[in-house]
Amino acid sequence: MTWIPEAASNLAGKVDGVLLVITLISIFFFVLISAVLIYFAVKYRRRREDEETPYITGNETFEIIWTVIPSILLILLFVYGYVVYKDMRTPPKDAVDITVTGKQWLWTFDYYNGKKTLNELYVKQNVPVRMIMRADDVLHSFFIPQFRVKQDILPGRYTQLWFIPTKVGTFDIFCAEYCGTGHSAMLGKVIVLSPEAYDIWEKGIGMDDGAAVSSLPPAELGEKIYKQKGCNACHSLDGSVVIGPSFKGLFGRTGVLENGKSYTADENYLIASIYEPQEEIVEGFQPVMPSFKGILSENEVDAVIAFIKTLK
Amino acid sequence: MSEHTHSQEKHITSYKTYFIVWVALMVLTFVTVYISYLDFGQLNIVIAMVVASIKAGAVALFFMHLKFEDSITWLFALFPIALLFLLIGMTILDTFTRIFPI
Amino acid sequence: MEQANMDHAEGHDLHLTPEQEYGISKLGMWLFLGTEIMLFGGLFAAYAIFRAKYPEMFLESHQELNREMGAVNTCILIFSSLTMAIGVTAIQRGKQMLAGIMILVTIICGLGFGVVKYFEYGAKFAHHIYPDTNIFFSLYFMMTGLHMLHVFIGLAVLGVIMVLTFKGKFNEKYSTPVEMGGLYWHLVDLVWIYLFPLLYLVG
Amino acid sequence: MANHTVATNVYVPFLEQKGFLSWFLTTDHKRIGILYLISISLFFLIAGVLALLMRFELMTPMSDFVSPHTYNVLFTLHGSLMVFFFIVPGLAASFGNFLIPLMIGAPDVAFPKLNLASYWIYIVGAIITLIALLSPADTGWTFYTPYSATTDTDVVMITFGVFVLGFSSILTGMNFIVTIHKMRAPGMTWHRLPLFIWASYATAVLQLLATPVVGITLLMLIAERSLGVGFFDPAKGGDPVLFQNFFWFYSHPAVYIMIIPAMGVISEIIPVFARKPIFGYKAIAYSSLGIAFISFLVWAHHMFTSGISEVAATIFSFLTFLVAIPTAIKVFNWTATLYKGSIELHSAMLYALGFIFLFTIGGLTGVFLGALAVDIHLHDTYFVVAHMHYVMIGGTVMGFFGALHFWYPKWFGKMFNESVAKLAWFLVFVGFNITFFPQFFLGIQGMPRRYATYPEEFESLMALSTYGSWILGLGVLIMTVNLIKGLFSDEKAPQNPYGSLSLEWQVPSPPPTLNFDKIPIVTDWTYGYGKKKEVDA
Repeated sequence: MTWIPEAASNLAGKVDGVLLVITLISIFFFVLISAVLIYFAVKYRRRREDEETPYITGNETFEIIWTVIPSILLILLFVYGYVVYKDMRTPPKDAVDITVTGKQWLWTFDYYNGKKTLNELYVKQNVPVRMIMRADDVLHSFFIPQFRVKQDILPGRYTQLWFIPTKVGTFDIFCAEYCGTGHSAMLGKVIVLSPEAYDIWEKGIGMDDGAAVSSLPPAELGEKIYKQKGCNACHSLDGSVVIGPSFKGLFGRTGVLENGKSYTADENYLIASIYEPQEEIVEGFQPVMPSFKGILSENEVDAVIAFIKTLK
Repeated sequence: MSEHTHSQEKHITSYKTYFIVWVALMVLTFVTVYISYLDFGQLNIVIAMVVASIKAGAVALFFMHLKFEDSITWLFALFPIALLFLLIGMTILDTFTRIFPI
Repeated sequence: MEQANMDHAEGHDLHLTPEQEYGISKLGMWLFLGTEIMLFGGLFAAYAIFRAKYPEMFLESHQELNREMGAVNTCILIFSSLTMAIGVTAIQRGKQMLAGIMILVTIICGLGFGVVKYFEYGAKFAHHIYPDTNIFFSLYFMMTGLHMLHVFIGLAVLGVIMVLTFKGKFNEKYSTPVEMGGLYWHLVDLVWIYLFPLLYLVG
Repeated sequence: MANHTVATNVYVPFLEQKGFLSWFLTTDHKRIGILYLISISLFFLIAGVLALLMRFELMTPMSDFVSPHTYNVLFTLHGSLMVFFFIVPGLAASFGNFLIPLMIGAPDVAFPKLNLASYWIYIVGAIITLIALLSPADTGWTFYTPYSATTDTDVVMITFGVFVLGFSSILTGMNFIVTIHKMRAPGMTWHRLPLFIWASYATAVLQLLATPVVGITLLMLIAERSLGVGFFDPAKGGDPVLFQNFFWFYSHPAVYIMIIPAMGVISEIIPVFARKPIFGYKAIAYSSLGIAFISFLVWAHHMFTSGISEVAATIFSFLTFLVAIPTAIKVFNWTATLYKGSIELHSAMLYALGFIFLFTIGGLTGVFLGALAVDIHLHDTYFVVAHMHYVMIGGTVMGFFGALHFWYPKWFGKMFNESVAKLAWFLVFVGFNITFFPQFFLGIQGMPRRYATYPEEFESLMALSTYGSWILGLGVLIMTVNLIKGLFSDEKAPQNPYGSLSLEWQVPSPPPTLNFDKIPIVTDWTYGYGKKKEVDA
């Protein structure tokens, strides 16, 4: 682990430049003060009770020096920080737009090409992206450490950020603004694809729908989806109640709904709960789950159900 | 107890001064209500605030005897108002210079 | 020992002269008024922002308010400030009866202000206007409500001061509580001087 | 420094009188100081235990000790109790109450009864907040809307508790300002005042003028939840960021309400144990006022990523850098005071030196967060957590512990075990650094704060931090036991064990009920240590 995460966007290097300069200046002053402090504490330690000390009340030259030099340094740091900030806040004209919606506790991405993904953001290497962001409920914050970008997203208003991903790979998206019980599970991935791979993805062959994945047994595919699409933020596998009912022993369970009716968790009920989650809420839970219509294909829903069936 | 105590000679304001201030306040109240029926566009709020500030100034200076207070009282009377302007000014600046107009 | 404890129980007697107590109380009062300005300040700041954001809503909503009632209340409050100021000068000149009566008139005016406000709020509720109707009325109810709370606190304070004045506790040598009560009451007036045009006149 | 008249009356220590009422209806500033000291220490210990529970949960990536919701409640309570019940009233109310009248040569504060009322308002606020624990809030101590307006937990009660508490803070601030203006002993001019008084004055101004803004903000939040108004609700035309503007307009100055008194304590301890006049008295004195003033101008640096405008962010970033200047001046001056001194490493002095060391780290990492570009990356990560704790624990709490050890003999007339105190200091210092220094790296790595669970790559540093918290906890425990044990020791403290020139050391330990038999007449400043040359005098 290096002291700073990998620099995977055009902005990262610039931010690291400022960070490095401030770090060096800070280390210099810290070492200076600590060294002087320790040196004085040792050299001038009290040896006898009746030691005589000089009456020094100040020294204007020194005081002016150590007021002016830090002031100049601080102003320079401000300017450096501002110049990079300006860059970070000014998207280029040719950036492609991706709309981000944050909701307790998942991310949805709507692409300029009409695609829609959940918790996984696909971007093309070396192509500038502008994220237009909005929240559905409370504050969230879109944060990719490797890109050095972060922006709070708010209900009722749009905010933006931009970056050029420079490295192919998969990086974490964190929610950095506290948003409630599932805050720490509101994780996403940004997947930077090479231009060729991106074209394949864009043509509609989602990576997960590709031959390699769809050849997985349904239950394994379901487990993969469970983690990727954020089901794990609310549904545990060990019987503990997080936000929604646990998946453990869910299949075939019977119980009472908020509206007083009873239910049996069979295939039909589970499909309906994924596509129309607000319709039938199990007693004691909040209607907070979003619809996965258009996000999960029928095959994928089948896979998730197959996965749930394995959890006795 | 302290070096400040010697100069506590109170200033007593006369009834006459109060009446004059009161008449002025009533006139200004009438003026501000009257003007509110006319339409000066954006100027309305400016006029209303100027009139209100004159009234508030009169109350503070004469009814509250601020005119006769020492500098430390003036400081603590004016500093909160400056802070209030700071709060209003900077929140407005923020609200109306955001990228996406609301 | 017992003697010393008695001294202490008497309230850690500071042995202040009336002049010293006056200077201390007055500075304290002004500091407290500064706090009050900042307390209302948050609402004034919210008002400024939302008015700039939604000028039409403010214009439309403020017409629901009763300008005449507001003006009447302004006059009542300004008059009460006058009587309070006269009361202060009266006690400074040692005229206890006049001072007491003036404080009484002030209290009556304050009650009158409350009665008018009661009818105003009643009329709003009758028109189904509540604090959650829109932001203008949220501000209206919160600002006037907080102001009203200050009026009530002022009335309670002045009530005590009036009783003590009639009892002859204050005179030209010692009138500090009357003056402090007066300062507080003028602040209530001061806030209203801004609330009235902001809410009733220019919306 | 003072022509202190020899006692003519019988000496009655202020602790002499016993009984319930003598404490609960006392208007003696020293006793009220003790009441505050006990109350804030209790809250410090409670909130500290909550912190240990959180760190325990964070030892592993999964939520295996408490559920995510419980974790959120824990950090909300830890933050609220520490901030509003310990550190804001903390030094200002406990040591401020005890020391201000003694240091300026007054029999008491200007409004003794109001002082008592302030304390009871504090207790009422605390009780309301404890009632709120029946359904503890999970909003974080910042109560950000819209989450705080929509969560099922009891936000109204806890914010109302804090609202009530605010009045205690306001009245205390007012009381101290008037006291410092009007109650100084003859000859105690502004430029002879101990620097703790300057610090208390600056703090009091902040308490007086910043607190009402958070009061009205919390009131607006309460109205939002109970009356359905929509100041902060976008669906009703409100603006959630406005809440943050209002909240930080108070809470940034509040940071200085917390730290400035500690700076004052350090300015008292260092000259005494170095036997040197404080270096650059006026610079330190006026930098307290300067910090207080600038602190009103920098609030939005907590909001660079919150969706405020870029113009506002730029202005606030610039102003933020300005606040570093008076802070740097203080650090340099404290260090320079040691030059050619006769330094005794008493436990109080160790805390003071620890303060300079840790606060320097806290201050310098503040520069990272003030710089716009870097803040974008570091905001809302563990870097902020570490920075804030370096300022709050490394600064304020070190100052608080230093003050406890320094004025302990004066306050209680007893001595604690100095060797144990040094051991406790060592554990606190080491434990603190092990706990929080790794968090800087966690933050730079991108670990967001307020996470109940976290990705596995952070596990080793998180575990290290947890081990450190145990050492820190042990250190605080030993210190507490040592100080409490000292109260029951037979060792009587001398009047002036360290040879201080400040007025409070010129009266017996513990001070008599009315402080001074006769109001002293001050003839020199507080820091006349060392051998004067003719020119300087």
